Parts: sequence; structure tokens; C-alpha cells
Amino acid sequence: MDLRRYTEPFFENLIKVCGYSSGFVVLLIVIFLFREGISFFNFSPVEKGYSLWVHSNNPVKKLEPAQIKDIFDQKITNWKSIGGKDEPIHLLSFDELSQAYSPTQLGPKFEHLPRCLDSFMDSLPGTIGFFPEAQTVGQLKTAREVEVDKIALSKFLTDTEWFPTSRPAARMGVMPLLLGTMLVSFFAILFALPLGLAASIYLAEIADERVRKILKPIIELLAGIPSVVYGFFGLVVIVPFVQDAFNLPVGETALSGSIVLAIMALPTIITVSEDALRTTPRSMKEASLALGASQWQTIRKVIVPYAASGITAAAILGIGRAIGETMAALMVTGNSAIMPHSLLQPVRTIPATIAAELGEAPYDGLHFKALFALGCVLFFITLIINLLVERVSAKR
Amino acid sequence: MTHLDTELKILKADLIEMWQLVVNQLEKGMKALTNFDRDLAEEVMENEKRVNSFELKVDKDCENIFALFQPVASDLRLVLVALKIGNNLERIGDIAASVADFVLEADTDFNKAILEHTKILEMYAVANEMIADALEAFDQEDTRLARTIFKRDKILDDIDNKALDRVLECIQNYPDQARNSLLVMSMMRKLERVGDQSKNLAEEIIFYFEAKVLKHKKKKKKEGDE
Amino acid sequence: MSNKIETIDAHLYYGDFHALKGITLGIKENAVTALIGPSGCGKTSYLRLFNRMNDLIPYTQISGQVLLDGQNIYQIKPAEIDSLRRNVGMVFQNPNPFPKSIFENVAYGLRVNGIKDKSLIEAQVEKTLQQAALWDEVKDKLNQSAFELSGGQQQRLCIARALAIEPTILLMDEPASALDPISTGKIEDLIFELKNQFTIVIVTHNMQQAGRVSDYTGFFYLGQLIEYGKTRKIFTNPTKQETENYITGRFG
Amino acid sequence: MIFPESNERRKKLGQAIMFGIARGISYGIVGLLLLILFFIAKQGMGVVNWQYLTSMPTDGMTKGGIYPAIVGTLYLVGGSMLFAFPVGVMAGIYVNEYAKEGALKRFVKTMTNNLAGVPSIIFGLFGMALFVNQMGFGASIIAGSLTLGLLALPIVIRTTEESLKSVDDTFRQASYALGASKLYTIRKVVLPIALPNILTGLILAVGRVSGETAPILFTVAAYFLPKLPSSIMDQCMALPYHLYVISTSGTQIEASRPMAYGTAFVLVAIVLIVNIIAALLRNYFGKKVKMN
Repeated sequence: MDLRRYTEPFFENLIKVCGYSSGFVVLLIVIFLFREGISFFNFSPVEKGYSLWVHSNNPVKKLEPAQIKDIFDQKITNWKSIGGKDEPIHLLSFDELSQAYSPTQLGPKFEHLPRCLDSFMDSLPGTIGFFPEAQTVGQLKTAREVEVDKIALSKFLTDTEWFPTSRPAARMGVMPLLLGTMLVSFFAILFALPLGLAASIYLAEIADERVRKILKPIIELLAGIPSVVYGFFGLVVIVPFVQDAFNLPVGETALSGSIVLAIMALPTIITVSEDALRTTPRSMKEASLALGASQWQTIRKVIVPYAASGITAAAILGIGRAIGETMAALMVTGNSAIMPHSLLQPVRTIPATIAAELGEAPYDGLHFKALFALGCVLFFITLIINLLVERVSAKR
Repeated sequence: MTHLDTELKILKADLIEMWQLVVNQLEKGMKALTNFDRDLAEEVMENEKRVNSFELKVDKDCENIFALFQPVASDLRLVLVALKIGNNLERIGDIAASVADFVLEADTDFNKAILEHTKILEMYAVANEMIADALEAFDQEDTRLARTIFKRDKILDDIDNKALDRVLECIQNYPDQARNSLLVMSMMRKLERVGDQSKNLAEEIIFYFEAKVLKHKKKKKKEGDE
Repeated sequence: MSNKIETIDAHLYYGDFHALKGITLGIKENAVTALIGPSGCGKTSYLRLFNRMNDLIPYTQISGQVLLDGQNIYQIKPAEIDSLRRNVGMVFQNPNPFPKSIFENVAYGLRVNGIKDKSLIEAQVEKTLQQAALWDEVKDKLNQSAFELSGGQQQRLCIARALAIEPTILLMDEPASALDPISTGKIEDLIFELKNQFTIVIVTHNMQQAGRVSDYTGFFYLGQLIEYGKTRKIFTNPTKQETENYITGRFG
Repeated sequence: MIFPESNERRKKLGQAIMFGIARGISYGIVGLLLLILFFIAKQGMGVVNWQYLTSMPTDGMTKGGIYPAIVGTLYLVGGSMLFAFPVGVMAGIYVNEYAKEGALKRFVKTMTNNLAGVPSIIFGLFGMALFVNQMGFGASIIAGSLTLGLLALPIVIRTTEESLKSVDDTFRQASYALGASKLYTIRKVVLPIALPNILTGLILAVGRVSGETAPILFTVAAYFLPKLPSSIMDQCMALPYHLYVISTSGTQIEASRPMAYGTAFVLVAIVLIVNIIAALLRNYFGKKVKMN
């Protein structure tokens, strides 16, 4: 009895601490996600340990990641187009350097590399070179290091290219992934909402109790199947089907993703909107019938409008699920991080990108951080959606 | 206008109609006495049935309003007052009828001198006026007028107190009118009661409009309480 | 006055539950008939016979006759049920306007029954809102949501909604039980006004209300009609002891 | 008022058509589900036998069994529940029994809802940042279990809360009236009544956790590991991840298809069994726990 004086407050405090656990976890998620995600914006997009060099007379002092990529892809071939002199750009590779200078000139451990670089730059002022920092730093006379812009948040959010591993400078724009996610999710809901609504109307208002008791658990079961199984099913059934139906080179497309995600969103939409439809007061239905309306007119004109906020919540919730869905999207959308133009083309969603690339990204590197930044974007989207759902369903 | 208002309006109208009938009865009785108009006296007797049925109607109205509408506050007081006023009016109606009955019992005309000497006509007039004023006070919501009724009852009492002596004097002076004199005496005893009934009416009217209970209070207080 | 509705030995079962045990009663035309009785006595079930609302509850069985203008409404074709319901307006316990504008609430019955003429609908909406003594309060905000009205206004809107399709009968299932006394008074006055044009049947467990608004009263108890008669009679001198006990509150 | 006669027919016809469509769609959706189940069952049934369930994968995962994946999933489910169940139940008790109505309770509930809505890949990222790197567990069973536990937490909290809410208040008042303390009342009166429903929620959480892939991608899952884990600091295989790798990134995707069907079938079977157990529990105790 006496012992309880000490144990009770202890357990009550423990319960209290656990009560805040969900809030605590959300906080932790935010902290860790954003700590990693934000540090991304302090990183240079140039590969770690490397620098870009140009002739010290070259007026171009700063380059953007996009420009660097274009230069090395030889889309930009003249300094003039990026604010320099009218001079062709010469890309100096390590191979070229080792052909122009003998191994003795370079030194056995490349200790004379700076001198060679300087003399090469003198002979060809339009040169741009990409070399490890360790062997060049502080010893160059003619060549000068180019400053490279860090990837700004606005750039990150609006850039339309996602080449996280391209050298010498990575391009990391969320746009293609974001649009891919939106495209797949939007069409998933476009497919799922009418079907789900029809099914929820059937279950809530039309089906008799016996039929409902059979159908409802089956539909709820649909929600329990792991997403990887849906992904697998999509891979072996829907992907070939889409490929054949539209005569495509590959079946892994946004459309396949939308179809699989639609199937996955159905149980959520059906369950939530059925609950919403069921909240319609019986007397309101009867009032409509008493005015001579048919059952269908009552459903269309009274019950559905009454449940509108619940149905909206169902749709938003469905979109949220689709946006956050990882495995199924990863397995059937084709994973091509380009700006989507059509439904019949491979796309890549944000969660799929994280899942596919995190394993390959070097720990704590630029790419690694970029994926956390992507995670932040995804977290924000789902947070907004969750708050929206709460807002919508609290109304009325 | 609510349903209850309609019902109350009907009740009030019934009551006023009954009241006017009773005033009318008294006036006709007085006329019958003065003119020794037996037909008129008969008419008063006949009309007494109407007064009685009016009382039943008012009672029924009140019962329905109580049962169906559960009146409160001034509505409640009106129904309560209507019940009692109906009752009082019925008694006044009875008095009017019995006065008429006494007129019919006389075999000869009433000698004018007797009527003068006993002051029965004065008494009759005051009583009539009290009932009529009470009606006006009720209809016009005039509680000041209602309060004047208490004073006037004293006039009736004074006349009534001297009635016995005066009737005796009449019998001595006009032995042939001895029977009529005694009838006049009986009438005066009845008319004195009209004063009491009028006081009750005044009390009910004041209760209705002011929600003040004046029953069983000292006379001074009733009159001064304005 | 003639009978607008008549039931002859009407029985109603919900599954095994015998809810109405042979009710024979005539409802007078253009008068207010109140049905009173304790909860579960069958008064609401009886009311719902008249527009076949009980059909909506599963496992319901009905026997006996329910005559509306002399026609047995349980022998009409299923297709005629909608038009039966058009002829019988209904107002419910809780104000239940549709999630639409004030105007659309009243216009609803017209629209679902195929009236498309805009000016006709507008005229009818105004007329019925006038009838329901609501027009002056809402004429400037017809397009606002009906939910923005007060409870009492909502209930009058529901009455207007029922009146819009011009029924001859108005069924009211405890129309004021969810309202404050002022709103209740307004609804009762409205019933008083409307009884010249409609045959009104009102279910209420508020006996005083039955007394105030009705011309005839039927007392139900345990699925049976114990007593029926003029309201004045029932409330001043009921014939049956059960009625006396109920209306005096000495019940059970 | 005159109502057009034609309207009646149109009403009836419209209703018949729309009801038909709604019924068709509903049966279609259910049919689709049954099709998925049937398809996976048909393809997987031939592969799954005792041998398949109890042997190591061989020949580049085109032959052999899925024994280590099953064991790994069992470890992960067990580990995650070991964390999520006590914490979640206590959090549920806090929300329903202790927290006072107001901003704080609303905040806790909002956070629980938000946590439930966080995509599973975010849990994966978070688990990697916190457990794998920050806390130095590396990719291990403990890191994976904790990550999955966090994912299951809101499910357990919500079920517990709902179950406690359905316990009639009179039980509590009766206990207080006898002088019992709050905690004693919860422990001896409220929890025993709510327990079946809480257990149902637990079982459904188990079903959910056993199928999750994204959170374990970087926290524990091993691509191929033909031995059983020897400690909680080891990596392990897991069924959903196994299905993912052999159906997408193996070297011989076509050859390992039968293995994939078998794995998918096992996963579906787990979900079915879990749902059936939950349904039986619900029926047995007669109260429904609301899940989503």
C-alpha cells in the first residue's frame, strides 16, 4: 500500500510522457529531416575535393551549376554567351593534359600538375579545367579557380533538371520529380474518386445490409495489402497491359503508376466517404422523399451535398496517400527523372527518388543531403494535406 | 395575435356582454318599480335565465383556457378574475330578478311618497351607477374609477341603516300601503347587497390590472391606496 | 366536416414488434388533429402511415386500410408513391433544411418533380415563404445557406419547403420539440394560420401544445388509440382513465 | 400545382441507371480485389511449400526459399511492437483518460494524425538519420524495428484511444465511488474492458508493419543474406523488401519470378490471416474498433 504512493506518480508521469510521444516524434522528424535537408543548401554542387579552373584573365568569375553542365555537355561553346570574351570554350580533361605533357613533366605523383596547367592555360585562354583540389591549391599563377554558386532554395524548387550525379556539377531541381508526383497522384485520384464515390454511395445508401456486410470487409482488406504487393501486381499485370494497350516501348509509365495508386487509394476513399454519407440525418433523407423525390434524386441533391466536406476530406486523404506512396510508385512508374509531358511516359515521384537513390548516395555527400531536402519537400506537402483534411472535416 | 389572445378576447367580450345585461336588468327593475310596470318586471324575471346561461358560458370559457392554454401572469389573472366576476354578476342578476319579483308581488301601485320617503330610488340609482362604473373601469382599465366604488357603498349602507325606521313611518302614515312598504323594505335589503357585490367587482378589477390583493383590507387602505 | 384521412383497423409491425394494434380513426379535413401519448406509443408510426414513410424501414409490415380521400394508399402502384408523397407534406422533429440556399430549399420539391419554369418557381417560393411567415425575414438573403438561419427560422423554412408543392395534408412530427419557447410560439401561430387551407396532423409529446393548437386530439398508448375527440373535451373531461392519467401527469 | 407526368418516368429511369452503375462499380472493385488475390494465390500457391518456407535462397535468389526473410520480418515485427505497443497504449491512455479538453489535447491529437499521415519513406529517412547515423546503430534490426515502431505508433495510439472511449463512463465512476485511485481504476477496470479492442488494433498494426518496405530500405534490410541474424545489431532480410528486390533489381528477374510470386503470396496470406484474426476477435467481443 505504501509502495503505491511512489509507483502511482511514477506511472502517471510515464503515461504523460508517452502521451506526448507522437508530438515528440513529429518534432524529431522535423529536426532531423531539416537538419540534413537544410545543410544541403550550404554545399557546393561541385564534387567534393574538386575545383574548376579558368585563365585568370577570363572575366567569368562565377558559374551556375546549370551553366557548368551545359558547358561540359557542350551546349555552351563560347564564353560570350555566359558573359565572357568572344572565345571558344575548350574543355580540358585530365587525359588531354597527360597527352600534352609527358609523365616526367607532370611528375610521378602529379606534383608538377599546377605548372602544366598554368602553361596550358597560357597557350589556350579559353580553357576550363576540372581537377582535384589537393594537387593544385595555392600553386597556380595563370589559372584561377571559378566560384560556383551554391544551389539556392528557389533554384532547387524551380530547376527543371534532376541530375544528382552529373560531373563536374550536379543539377538538382525538384520540378520534374514534383510534377511527376503530382501527375501520377492527380490521375490516380481522377480514376479513384468517381469509382470510390460510386461504391461508397452503393454501400451507404443502396446496398441492403446483407450485401454490405460482405462487401465492406473485402474493401477494407484491400487497404491492408502491402504496397510492395500492389507494386508487384502492377509490375506483372498492369505494366504489360499498358504497354500492349498503347503499343509503347516500355510499360512503366505515369499511367501505370496512376492505375496502381488508384487501386490503392480506393479503400481510403470508400471508407471515409461512406462514413461521411452515413452522417446524413435520416430525417433529412425522409424530408426529401416526403417531397416526392426519388431515392436517387435524394442521394444526388441532398445526401452527397451534405457529405461534401467528408467526401472532400476523402479525396484529399487519397491524394495524400498517393503522393506519399513509395514502393508501388517506385516499381511501376519507370523512374525517369525528366519533366513529364504525357501520361504514357516514364516519370519519377519524390518518394521513389528517395528510395531509389539514397542507397547509392555517399553518406553526408551533396546527393545524400539533396535526398533529405526532397524528404523535407515531401513532408511539407503531406503536412499541408493533413492539416487540410483536419480543417475540411472539422467544418460543418 | 396568438391563439390564446383570440380566446381571451372572446372571454372578455362574453364577460362584458353579461355585465351589460346585468346593468340593464337593474335599470329595468327600477323602471318597473317606479312605473309599476308589471310587464317590464316579467321581462326582468325572464332575462334572469340569460344571465345564468352567461355565467355558465364564462365558466366554460375559463375552464377551456385553463385546460388548453395554461395562461400565466396577466392572462392568468384575467381568467381568474373573469371566473369571479361572472359569479358576482350572476348574484347581482339574482338580486335584480328578486327585486322584480317583489314588484310583481305588489297588488297596487307603489305610492310615490313611500318611494320618496324610503329613498329606495336613490339607493337603486347609486347601486346601478356602481355596477355601471365597475364595468367602465374594467373596460377602460381605469382602476381610479374602480376605487371610487368603495366610498359609494357607504351611501347604500347609510340608507339601509335607516330603512327600518322609515318603513315604519310609512306604514303609520299610509296604512293602506303597509304591504307595499314591507316589499320596499325587502327590496332595500337586497339592493344593499348589490353594494357589497360591487365592492367585490372593484377588488377583482384592481387585482386584474395591478395584481394587488385588496380583499379583507381596511376600508381606509383600499381608498387611499392609489 | 368530412374525413380527409381514415384508417380502418390499421396494424403495423416492425419485425416482431407490434407497433400499431388496429387503429380506426378519421382525420377531419381542414382542422388540426394532435396525436399525443408517451414515447414509443405509436403516434409517430401512425403519422408515418399517411405518406408511406414506414416503407423505408426494413422489415415493416402493414395491414388494414389507410384511406386518403377514400383511396387506400397501400394499394396504389409503387410508381404512384412519389405522387402520394407530393400530396402529403411532412415536417420533422429537428429542423432539417437541405445543405442548400434558402431559395433552393423551398424550390427543391418543385425541381425534383419536374418543374422547370423559372418564374413559376420564383413565384411559388415567395408565396410559400409568405405563407410560412418567413418572407420578411429572409427576402434579402435568399441565396444564403439555410444553415445560417436560426433554429426557429429553419423550421419555418422546412414548413415552407413542405408547402411549396401544394400538398393538401401537412404532417408534423414534433415540429417544435427542438425549439425555444419563442420559436415554438411562432410555429404554433403558423399552424393556427394554416389550418384553414390544410389538413394538419401533428404529433407531439407536449400536451400543452396539443391543447393550444389542435381541434381534435387522439391519445395513443402502447400502440392503441385510447381516446379520440375534440381537444376541449379531451383536456377538460376525458372519458378514459388512461387519458386522464396521462394528461394530468399521473402516469404509470 | 401541375407536375409534368413525364418527369415520373424520367425519375424512375435515371434512378435505375444510376443504381445499376453504382452497383456495377462496387462489384467491380470487389471483383478486382478478388482478382488480385486470386492471381497472386494461383501463381504463388505452386511455389509455396514447407521447403520454400524453411530454406535459404540459392542460385542468385532464383531457387531455394525465403526462410531468412520470414525470420527477419518476424524479428522486425516483434521488435517494433515491443516499442510501439507499450508507448502507444500509454499515449492512448493519456489522451483519453488524463488529457483535459483544450488546446493541449487537440495538439496531441493533431500530432498523432499528422504522424499517421507521414509517408513511410519519410520514416525511412528519419530512421536512417537518427538510428543508423546519429545513434550509430548502423543498418541493424534495432534501427529497423524502432523505425517501424514509430510508424506503428499512431495506429496503436488511435486504437487504444477509441477502445477506451467506448468504455462506459459509469464503470469509472463506480470505481471512483469505491475510493479507487485514477490509475488503479484504469488498470483494473478500464483496461480489462478495453483490452480486446486494443488487441485487435495491435493485430492490425502487426499486419501493417509486416508489409512495410520503405522504412526498412535503409535501416535494416539486406539484399541477400543467406544466414540468420545473430544479434540485434545485424542486418537481416525481410519479406516485403525481398519481394521488391527479386521483382525489380535482381540480375535474373525472369528466372526469379516464381520466387517473387511465392513471396507475394506469403505477404498476402499474412494480411489475410491478420484480418481474419481481427475479425474473429471483433465478433467474439462484439465491439468494433475503427481503423484506418
